[in-house]
Amino acid sequence: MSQHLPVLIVVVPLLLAPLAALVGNWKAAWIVAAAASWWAFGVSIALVRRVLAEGTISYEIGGWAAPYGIEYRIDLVSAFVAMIVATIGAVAIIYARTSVRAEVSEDRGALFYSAFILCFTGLLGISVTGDVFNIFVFLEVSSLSAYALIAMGQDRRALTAAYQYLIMGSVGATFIVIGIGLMYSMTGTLNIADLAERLPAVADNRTIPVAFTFLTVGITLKLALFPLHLWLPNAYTYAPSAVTAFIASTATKVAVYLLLRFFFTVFGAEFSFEQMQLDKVLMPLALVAIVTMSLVAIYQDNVKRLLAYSSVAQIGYMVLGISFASVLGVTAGILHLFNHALMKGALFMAMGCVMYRVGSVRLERMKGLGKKMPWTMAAFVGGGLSLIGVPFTVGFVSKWYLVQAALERGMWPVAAVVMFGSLLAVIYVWKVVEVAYFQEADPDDDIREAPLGLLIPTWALVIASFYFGIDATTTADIATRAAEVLLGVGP
Amino acid sequence: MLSSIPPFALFFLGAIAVAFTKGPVRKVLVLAIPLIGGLNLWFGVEPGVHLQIELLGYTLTPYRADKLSLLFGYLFHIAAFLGFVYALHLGDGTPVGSVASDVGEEDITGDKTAGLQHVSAMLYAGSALGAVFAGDLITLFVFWELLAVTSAFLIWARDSERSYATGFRYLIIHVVSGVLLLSGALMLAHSSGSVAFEHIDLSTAGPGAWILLIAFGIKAGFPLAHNWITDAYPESTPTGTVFLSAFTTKVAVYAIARGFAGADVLIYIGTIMTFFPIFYAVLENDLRRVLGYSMINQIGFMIAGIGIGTGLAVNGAVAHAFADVIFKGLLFMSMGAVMTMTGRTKGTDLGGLYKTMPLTATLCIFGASAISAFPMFSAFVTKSMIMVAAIEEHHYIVWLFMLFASAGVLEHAGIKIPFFAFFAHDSGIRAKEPPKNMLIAMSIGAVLCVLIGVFPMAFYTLLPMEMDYHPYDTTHVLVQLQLLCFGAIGFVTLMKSGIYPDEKRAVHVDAEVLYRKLGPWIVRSVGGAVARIDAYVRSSVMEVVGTALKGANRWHGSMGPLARSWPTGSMVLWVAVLLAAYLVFYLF
Amino acid sequence: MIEFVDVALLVLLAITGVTIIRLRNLFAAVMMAGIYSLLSAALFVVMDAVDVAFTEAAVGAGISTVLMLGTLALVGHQEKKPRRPAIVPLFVVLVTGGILVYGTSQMPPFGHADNPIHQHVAPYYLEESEHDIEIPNVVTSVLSSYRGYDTMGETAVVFTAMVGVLLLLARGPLPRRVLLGGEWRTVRPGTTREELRAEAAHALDADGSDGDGSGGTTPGSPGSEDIVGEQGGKHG
Amino acid sequence: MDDLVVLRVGTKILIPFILLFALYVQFHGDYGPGGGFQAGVIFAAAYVLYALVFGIGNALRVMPAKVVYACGAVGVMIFVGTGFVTMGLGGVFLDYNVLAHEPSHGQHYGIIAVELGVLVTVFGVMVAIFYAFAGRRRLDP
Repeated sequence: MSQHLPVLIVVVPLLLAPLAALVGNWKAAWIVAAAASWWAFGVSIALVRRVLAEGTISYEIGGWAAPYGIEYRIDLVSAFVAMIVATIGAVAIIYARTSVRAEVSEDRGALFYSAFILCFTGLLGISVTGDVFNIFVFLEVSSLSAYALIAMGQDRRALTAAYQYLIMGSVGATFIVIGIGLMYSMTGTLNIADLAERLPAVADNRTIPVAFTFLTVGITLKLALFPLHLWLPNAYTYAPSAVTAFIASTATKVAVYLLLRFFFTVFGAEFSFEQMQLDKVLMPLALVAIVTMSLVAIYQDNVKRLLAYSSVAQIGYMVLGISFASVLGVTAGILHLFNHALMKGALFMAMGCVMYRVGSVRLERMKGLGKKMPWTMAAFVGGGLSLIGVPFTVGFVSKWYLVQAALERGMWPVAAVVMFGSLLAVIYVWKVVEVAYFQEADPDDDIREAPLGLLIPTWALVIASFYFGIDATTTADIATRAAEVLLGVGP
Repeated sequence: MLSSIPPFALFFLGAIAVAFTKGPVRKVLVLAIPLIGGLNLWFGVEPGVHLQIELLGYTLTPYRADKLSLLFGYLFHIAAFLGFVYALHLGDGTPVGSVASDVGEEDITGDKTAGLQHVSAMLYAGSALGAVFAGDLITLFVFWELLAVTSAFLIWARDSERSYATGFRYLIIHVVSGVLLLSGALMLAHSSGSVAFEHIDLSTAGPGAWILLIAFGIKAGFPLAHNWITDAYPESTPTGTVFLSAFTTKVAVYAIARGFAGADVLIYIGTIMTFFPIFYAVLENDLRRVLGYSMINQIGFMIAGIGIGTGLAVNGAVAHAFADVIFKGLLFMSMGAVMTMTGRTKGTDLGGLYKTMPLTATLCIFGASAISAFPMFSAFVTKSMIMVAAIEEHHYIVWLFMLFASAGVLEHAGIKIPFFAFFAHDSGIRAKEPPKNMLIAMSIGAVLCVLIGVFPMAFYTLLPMEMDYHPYDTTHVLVQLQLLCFGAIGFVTLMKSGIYPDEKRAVHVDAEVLYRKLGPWIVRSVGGAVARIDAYVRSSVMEVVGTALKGANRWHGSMGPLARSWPTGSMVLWVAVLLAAYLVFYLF
Repeated sequence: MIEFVDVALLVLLAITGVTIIRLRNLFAAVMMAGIYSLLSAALFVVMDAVDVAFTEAAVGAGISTVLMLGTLALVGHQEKKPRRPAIVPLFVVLVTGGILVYGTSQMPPFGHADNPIHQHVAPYYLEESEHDIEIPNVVTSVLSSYRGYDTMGETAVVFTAMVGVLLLLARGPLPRRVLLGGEWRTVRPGTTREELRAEAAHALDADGSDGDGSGGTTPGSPGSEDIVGEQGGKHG
Repeated sequence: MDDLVVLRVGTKILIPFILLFALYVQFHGDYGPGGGFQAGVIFAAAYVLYALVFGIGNALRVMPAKVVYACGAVGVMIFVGTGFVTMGLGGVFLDYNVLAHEPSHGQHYGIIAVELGVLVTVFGVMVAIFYAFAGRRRLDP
């Protein structure tokens, strides 16, 4: 059994997804979905432990040796990303039980949970596979289900948002598959390890830079790097709360993983950053994203939208770390993957609590919520502190590594931009805190604290974001080793 | 026995306990916590590193004690104790005999927000202790920000629109200071590989050290960064201001003393700080704001002392910080008592209170004497160290400026404060003495002022540096007395000769008359220039900020191009454009 | 001769493509799309990719035409005229396309036996599948066995498509609670859709300021006849 | 549509042949072009043709919506389930060799099983999507 773990993390949920659709009743479907999520969560932890102990795991599906068959190849990066997805999924599914019931009509519950598992499975499949075409297949599974999930939002603008995401996501996926196709035409293989071996021989053919371009655009579109983030704010704003919390903490993270996988493992850091000078593209965009998107966030009066723009800025931090192409920088990027998943998950879940009771997450409707929903708003403040990067939160840990990476390269101004971004985060978090705590509530409202079914998962993430901020050794160690694996300098 | 528990922990735990108690239990708690902590610190804590943790590959030292931090530790326990004694009556309703309600402002005494004030003051004192016992810059940063947040609540405790706005301004300035501190710390950590908070050499440590100094400077009220002191202190509750005056700036003085002793630039910054606030102080009508300016002036002495950097000077600086917390606290307490009982703090609204508040008036005069450095009072034995050190190091011009500033202190703090509040023209206010706990707190403060002044040698043993200094030599006493006498005679003469029109609302005129005698050019040229530069800097900074905000709004506001939702077609077109751009970049 | 067929088919494909773009009648465009699929299927046959051709014919020309017609039945069949000719997009497409032509000009020549794709994995499939799997159609061996896992993923994609479409289009009873103008309302049993719709219209008027700059709803979008944010109703 | 006798009769004659062809495509996939996907589409096409000509009401009577949805789900489960069976028999996921004593027989069985899964899913999904569109507004004659 244990030698099958690499594939079981994906195929068990994949078997359960149609089951959830079959059972028809939303309660049963939820149980199936919860089983799938928690199963994957457990397996992902086991995988991380095994990779830490034994190194990269390979699993040849169908018994065909790579590169002839499809290989699951789990190194520390894959395992870590899979763990992030599985953790958030396991928490989000608990949250969904209460939240989705209020926001999505019951007759759709079964299909909704089926789509939820599919999205979850797709993301896991991307992170563990060792085959580029297989990446594309699972990208399709996760994207298609994500579009449908987003369209389930209460606001009818969710449909437009999902449609735009569909168009942009399909363009991105198509670009990725074109890039894969071009690489295949030059090497005749789809296996990542095999590709990495065979690409250098043909690197001076013009086709490879074209493949590189398509992959850059496709992946940065998927991960919503400025200026290709345009689909993201509406999608996050209008999706159901549980979906926003899940997708915001996982989908873009997996796209960042693709960035790492393609540009570090497939093409190799040397080719990507020295020959193609990818850093010259990524770094300015990341910096612009950090500053402008934080500024835009300040001006938003819908808090989910505010957080969505903040996400684009935070993606800037991740990409910035990666663009240094150094162990410290990539460590910062990978750490922020995890850390941002925790804090943004918590923040969006807190907003889901507000949505549940108030029916809106617009600022003017949140007056005095600090008194009426103390636990919810305290969770928001906790997540907000992390977003700002206050010490003893996870946000601080990632910023710390990021600044160190910038200083290591002697880039003072870049470090300054990172700090400036924190200041902007103070402002947009404060905006919400001010309304919730310092403005008088409408006395007629009889708003109560959110139910425990929402509060417990929210607080689980908040507490995690503090725990891993205080005891960062585990995560920082994994991230450092993952970065070393990617850069090929590790043991 | 408790030596491994950091001093701040007791206060933080105490704050939780205070938050969940009421009435007498809470009163006992708020008094017991600083007492227990102080005794523990005095008897139980040896210098040395008591706690270390590893974080992100750096060694953090959240609890490290040496003579410098212990001195500030004692000081903050005393200040917290005095503050809590002073604020003990909060929550009991308006004190008997108060006429505060006459002025029409709701609850000027801050009585309603008693719980909030006690909890945040407890956290605030704990943060200050955490900061002075922090052995590394990251821990320092944490407490630095906690200081900002907890103290902001003391300002908001006034619970008025104005105090809300002020508190927010205050918070922003201090958060900026914190971010600068962290940036500087990161840079230093990067270049030296350690985050330990030790002496930093400004000339060799690179830009990180300068950023750190600016961060400290903002909290210490360096020129151009001083506005928050005079902006925020008069807006807090009577009791809140007492706490505010004790901790924030003194933590900054501590940090500068530890990090930058001997940096020449500090001498000049300190000297400027000693004399420029005087011009504002004499023009100001709100007596608590006068004390705010006076505080900047006193910090100036400390900063200059740190800048001089000899053992004597640094001792003088920290000793003066110690003394300043007590006598400035005493003055703020007396003004707070006046405010609690009358609801007013403007010089022109007050006067003649000595008839009904004789004890408060006497205690205020004790504080005034201390700040003016009368022999046998605390500032005499502390400030003189700095002055002597300046002479010893041949900073004659600096010494002259300080002398001038000392005369200014006498005028605006030593005489103006008690005179306008308790004497001058009779305002007709007949407020009773404040509650007993306030009087007790003030009395303890007054006694401490005198004790330090009378037994300086015992006090000197607490100081961190080795030195051989005796304050009571003939020259020093004589010089000081002459200075004081001439200052006082000038003031009295003006009063008696009727040049001083005490029935007018203009403190402003009084000051001008006074300075016309002392040296008209000082007010007109120097004072005018300082005011003009200040105004210019402020207006141009505001203009830059305004333009930046407008620009930001144009691009990032809800209808700006960066925030608008785009039609799907434009998005796709945009992707094609980027594809072409990347292709060109990669291919050519 | 083969080259002549290639060129003729490609020219026909191009003509059909341009026609589809220029047509404003969507029914006609759908029909042309069907023709486009048939032509490409023919092209695949010429390229000896019979399996692909088969799929293209069945899916592109068959089922997707029916589905597009089904959509048109819901949303009308006349495309709006664009306000001005799309010069900028045309320019962008031409420039990007030009660079791409240049960029891919070094691609391995089509159908050449020395190409990397014929050198590495493919020969293994051709030589070994007969022994490994013992079925003559190598395409099937690759799809179902060597890369069977990808096919499983594709099956999941197809299933996902169904889940997505059903989530969006299927109709069910009214939800327990609906969001009307930013307020949660509990739906009383027996409330009809029409009553709710009237209430929603009223609430929307009151809450007209709820614009985040997203451009509002697209007219004719599938949800436009429903209660705010909730598609539902009696089963059709 | 009662007057479209030619259409109805023609359809009635055509449908069995289409279904037969679909089966041929399914089982001939090992030897010539074709397989589960194409067969599923052809099956669905036959069914959709029936629905278009004889009305969706009749079609629903032949195969209710629920059954169609279930087909979409069951097909995936057949495919994934095959993988689980191979694991249960001691192989890796989707290792058909272990399905029979002779590896090549095992490959045959495995391929037939997964192609069946594909067929069922594709048929179910195509018809389900058609139902969903058609159900929005009546397409009945």
